Amino acid sequence: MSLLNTMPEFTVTTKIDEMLNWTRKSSLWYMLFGLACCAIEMMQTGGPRSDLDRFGAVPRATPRQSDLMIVAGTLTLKMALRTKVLYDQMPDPKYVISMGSCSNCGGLFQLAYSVCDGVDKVIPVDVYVPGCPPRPESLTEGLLKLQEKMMQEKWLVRRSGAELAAAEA
Amino acid sequence: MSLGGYDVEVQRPGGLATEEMTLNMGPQHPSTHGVLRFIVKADGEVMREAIPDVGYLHRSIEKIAEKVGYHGFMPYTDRVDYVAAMPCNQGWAMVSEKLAGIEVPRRAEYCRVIACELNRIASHLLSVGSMGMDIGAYTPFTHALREREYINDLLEDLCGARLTFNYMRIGGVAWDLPPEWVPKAVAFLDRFEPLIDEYNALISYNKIYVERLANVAVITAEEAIDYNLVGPNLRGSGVKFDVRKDLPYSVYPEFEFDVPIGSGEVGTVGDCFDRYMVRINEMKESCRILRQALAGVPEGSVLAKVPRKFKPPAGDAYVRVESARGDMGWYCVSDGSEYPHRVKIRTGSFTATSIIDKVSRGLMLADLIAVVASFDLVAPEIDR
Amino acid sequence: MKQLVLQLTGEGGALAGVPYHLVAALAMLVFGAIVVFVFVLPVAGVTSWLERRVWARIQSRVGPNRVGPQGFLQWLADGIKNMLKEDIIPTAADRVLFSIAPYLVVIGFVATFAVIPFSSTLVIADLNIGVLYITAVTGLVVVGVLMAGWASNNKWSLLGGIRSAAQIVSYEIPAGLSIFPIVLLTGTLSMQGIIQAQGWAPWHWFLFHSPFTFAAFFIFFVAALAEGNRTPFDLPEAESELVAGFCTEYSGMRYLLFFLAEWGNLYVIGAVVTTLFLGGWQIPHVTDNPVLLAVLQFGVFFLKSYFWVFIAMWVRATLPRVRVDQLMSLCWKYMVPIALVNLVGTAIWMTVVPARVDRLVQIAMTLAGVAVLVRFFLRVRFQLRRAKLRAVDYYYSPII
Amino acid sequence: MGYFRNIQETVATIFEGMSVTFSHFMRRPYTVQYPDRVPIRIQDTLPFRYRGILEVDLEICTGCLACERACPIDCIVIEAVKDQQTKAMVLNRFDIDIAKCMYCGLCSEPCPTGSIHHTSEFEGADYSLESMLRRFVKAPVVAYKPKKGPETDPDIAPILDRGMAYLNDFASAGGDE
Amino acid sequence: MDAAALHQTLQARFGDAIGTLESGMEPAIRVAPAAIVGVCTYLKTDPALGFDCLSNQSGVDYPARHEIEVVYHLISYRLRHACILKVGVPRDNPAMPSVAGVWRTAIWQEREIFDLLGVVFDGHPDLRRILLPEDWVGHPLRKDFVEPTEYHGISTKRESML
Repeated sequence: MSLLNTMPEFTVTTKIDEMLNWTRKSSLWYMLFGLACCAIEMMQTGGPRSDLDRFGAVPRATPRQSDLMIVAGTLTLKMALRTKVLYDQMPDPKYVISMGSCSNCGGLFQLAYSVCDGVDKVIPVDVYVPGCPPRPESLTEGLLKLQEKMMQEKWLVRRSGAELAAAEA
Repeated sequence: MSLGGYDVEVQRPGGLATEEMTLNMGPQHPSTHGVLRFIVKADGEVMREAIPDVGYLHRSIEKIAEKVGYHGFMPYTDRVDYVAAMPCNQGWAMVSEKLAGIEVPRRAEYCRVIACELNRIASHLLSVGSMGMDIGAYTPFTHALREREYINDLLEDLCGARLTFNYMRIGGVAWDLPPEWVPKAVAFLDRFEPLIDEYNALISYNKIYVERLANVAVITAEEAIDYNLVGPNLRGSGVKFDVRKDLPYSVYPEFEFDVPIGSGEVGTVGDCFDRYMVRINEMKESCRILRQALAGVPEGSVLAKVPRKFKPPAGDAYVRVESARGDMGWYCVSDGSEYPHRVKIRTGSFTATSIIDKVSRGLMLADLIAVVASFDLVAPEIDR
Repeated sequence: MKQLVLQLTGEGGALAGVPYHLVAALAMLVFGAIVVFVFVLPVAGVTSWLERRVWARIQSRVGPNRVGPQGFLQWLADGIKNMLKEDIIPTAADRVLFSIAPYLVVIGFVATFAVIPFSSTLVIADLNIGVLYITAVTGLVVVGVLMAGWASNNKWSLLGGIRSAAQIVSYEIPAGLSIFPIVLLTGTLSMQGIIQAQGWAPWHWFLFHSPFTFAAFFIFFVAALAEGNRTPFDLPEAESELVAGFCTEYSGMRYLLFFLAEWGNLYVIGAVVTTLFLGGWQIPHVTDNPVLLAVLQFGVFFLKSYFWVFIAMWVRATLPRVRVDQLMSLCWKYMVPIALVNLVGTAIWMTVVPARVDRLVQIAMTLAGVAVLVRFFLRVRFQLRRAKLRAVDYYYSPII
Repeated sequence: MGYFRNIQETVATIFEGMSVTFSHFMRRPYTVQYPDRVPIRIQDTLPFRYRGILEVDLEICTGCLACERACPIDCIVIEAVKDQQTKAMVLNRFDIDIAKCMYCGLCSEPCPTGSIHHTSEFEGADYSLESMLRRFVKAPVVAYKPKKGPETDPDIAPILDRGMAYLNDFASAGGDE
Repeated sequence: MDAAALHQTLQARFGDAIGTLESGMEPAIRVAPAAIVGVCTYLKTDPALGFDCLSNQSGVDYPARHEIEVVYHLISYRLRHACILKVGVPRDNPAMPSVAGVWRTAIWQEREIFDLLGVVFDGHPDLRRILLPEDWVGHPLRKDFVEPTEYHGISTKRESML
């Protein structure tokens, strides 16, 4: 991407960017990464009532083929190390949705000795979904929020220094 | 050795060196039902042993109980077994009531039974559904999820949450049955009962499905008791024991229901199919209990007077409730203060996991999936 | 096409003077490329979208319906996205084998399109050994899958690859044995020849020719499903057992190729079944216009073969997966003996049964087929009644 | 004859299963097409008791800190001080961390006026955790003081009615403090 | 058979190894650590008692008494009766015999007690940590357990946003 990033900003490149972002957001394959209670709601989200498949999001079993990791549930310290590995195994561009209080910040298990308080201590998170567990519609909303974010991304156009700094932060 | 239920002689040619393959199944694997890991020693497709490695979801719920007090622990019990949270709620409420000697109003007991049985159906639906999915049929799973949504709607009307209910309180329940709720529940039962037959037609008696489950991982009654299997797993082995019937609590003695046990209808008593079928039949029994309970809800209050600063006298108590995964033991030691001294939750999944090592020997890799699914393991129940 | 090339290279043609074989080879390549990019890729893509919609309806869901009208562009989005993903080759993998395995699989399935007769004229090469050629090139898939499984250096992949090898090699036998009755009846291995031996009416199809061909059809279809790694035989990539089987370690473009081959293969299965048993492109005589005729024949052939694609989707949404040992015992204990009986039976039938009885049997078989269908729909009605649906629960339109 | 029975059973059960799945082509999909293709907002279809994101009606908050004490995980922080001159409670701070909240409803039970309550709102996904901190007190407000007899202030009466209706839905929770 | 009768039977057979009958909500029989395997074997094999299942085994830490108490809840599926045994082991050297040879369910239940409370069961076939990672320090269900601040570079404390 380094070569492509040097391209000046043209209408064409922004249009192509838009097209690429559209394909990415329309085909968000999420990894089956159910950890705890939220896993059930994640299943229900993929289930008949609020069918994530409508948006082109299908579950994949292997990290290699997924674009999105939905961290659904309490991340224990024992599991946190594995989570990092799994995240590293996903191909770029990759996204993370933190689903529910436990993976947001530890939630009610902040009192526990064996729980990693928040998945953002291990891997970067794009969208946080509140709820304990969030209902399927909440997760769908989180996915739509992520899609909004993905549409803002620029792959071909050179980013200005300020923009890069903003992206870093 | 046994190969997928058949006794076969494995011959090894002299010169060729073979070695065992160690497979890491989990902690992230599609069919381990949450985070559970098996270290599988396999000879090709045939397993030498499958050692469960648990603790990836150890959330120290027992330790937290010592920090948050009796009332505050109630939401945590939802998370012990999130698929069937109501019986956990009830277990904690009952052990606290036993310690403090609180009498629960009859209407509250009915509310508890109704909530628990609805939740039991929801839990068994997920269990039989994911069994189908693990065997490779995705459709029954989604149909089960669809029916679960109806139950979730009912429970949401009742207590405002879909999964982690926090419905019960020490001394009763937090909310009374809403108006117009009972007819809705009855309408659900009318709709749901024929769907069990449809479900059976779709998957349960499918020849491929039967072949996958029959005669796999047979557990005899003695083994099941020795390993302390409980609930449907124990009954699948032919032991007729149900806490609701044999050590009755709440208002269960007032209802008429059967305890389904494994009959070995397509294979041997105690195989995976029996454990699966016990759950299907239990859903029918739960419907029976629900119909009786919904028809006879008495009038009255739903919450006994319980002080907000709840301090039971020193002592210990052990109660058993029949959760969806069977006999769930709640052991609570009180030292007379506001906080419990020690809480121990003995869950069905924990002991069921311990037998996997034994039953999986000589099975095939695909059978391990069926065995795990047939035990209906829920990861936090193992790890707590 | 031969005529076209002859015209081009002949006297006064645009390419007069250029050697005939060179032009023929070039024409073949151009035509092949057109077929691949205009037909094969979209068909594979659309099949994946359609499968998701069919699945969804069976599962009381909606399926992809946001990306483009009714989600029709879903396959395009999936395809482009996968092309742009990071292409990971694990450090421990065998780089060369890992890289070429997906291409082998794709070659194996694209090559079959060379002999598929879309109409009486639309065929890249009407080989006189067409059927044999198909069984041969689909055998290439197993090499690719086995390579993918081995090269990934992942135990799940290895298991998946080995399962796939065992499965495809075994099921080649009943599939091959079920083709032979047709070959016996027609005396040719050419795809066009087999179609020309049938008629447009169902009782002229080999499906209803005799009880033996009827059984051979089912054996062939099931064996083809197994060769295409479809449920109930999707053991090589059994999601709940082997994570993703032989393609566990594949990502991005290379995974896309496997993806393509899987759904493309589905169409190939349908096309071969249609050719062998369902009269191919045969239509009643309606027109002499060669273009119109080709379009009509193509339409009939496409619909017939897509019907079997639909059946395969529907089967996938219904059945669970068999176990490895059951897979083998199904093949060797049930399908191979039955296929052999079919072969011998057809041979005896050809010599013993006179033509008049033959015609009667064909009509009786067709009627029996209709009876099975009627029985099926009665059963469907029973299922609907048992579920106690209200009027609002019925919905027939595929669009939602 | 197990051989032929196996074949027959396989065909029969697959036939049956296929008829069940085929019948689903005629059934209406169960999907609720959230967010845009629904007749009414999902939030409006949720039951009264639904425990969505917490909200505080500061107009009727008495500053009694009962919710803060009831919360098992301390996700509510209230700063209330007694104004020395007016003898009234003044709320300086009322923060709820909805990222940490476990939506158990234990805080709204002891509230005397139903000020802190769960709404049917569930949409709160965001790109950062900081945005999930709900600060209800923008500027210090005087806490509500329950009157003897019915509420007369027309601004507050409807809010209090709603609060009390919410509170009445709970079974009468335990007594002495 | 009720607890008092059982207590008498056991005392007649094992003498001093059987302690007092703790009256309370549920009467429990105190057993000396050294005798536990014998008592359990007897309880399981005697046809009149027939406690074929160890329903629950839990450890409780009593820092005030300098004791860790292991509680056995037994149940007989055949005769439908239950009893409770309690064994106290010293807190600074918590070691006692394992009953894994009597009921196999004890294999995992004792591993859990070892993991969370640090009671060492002699004669256990496979005494490893079960719930916590192998490299974990300390036994968390002891009252004096101090939560570690860091585990493999992941801090276990989180700044409250409030």
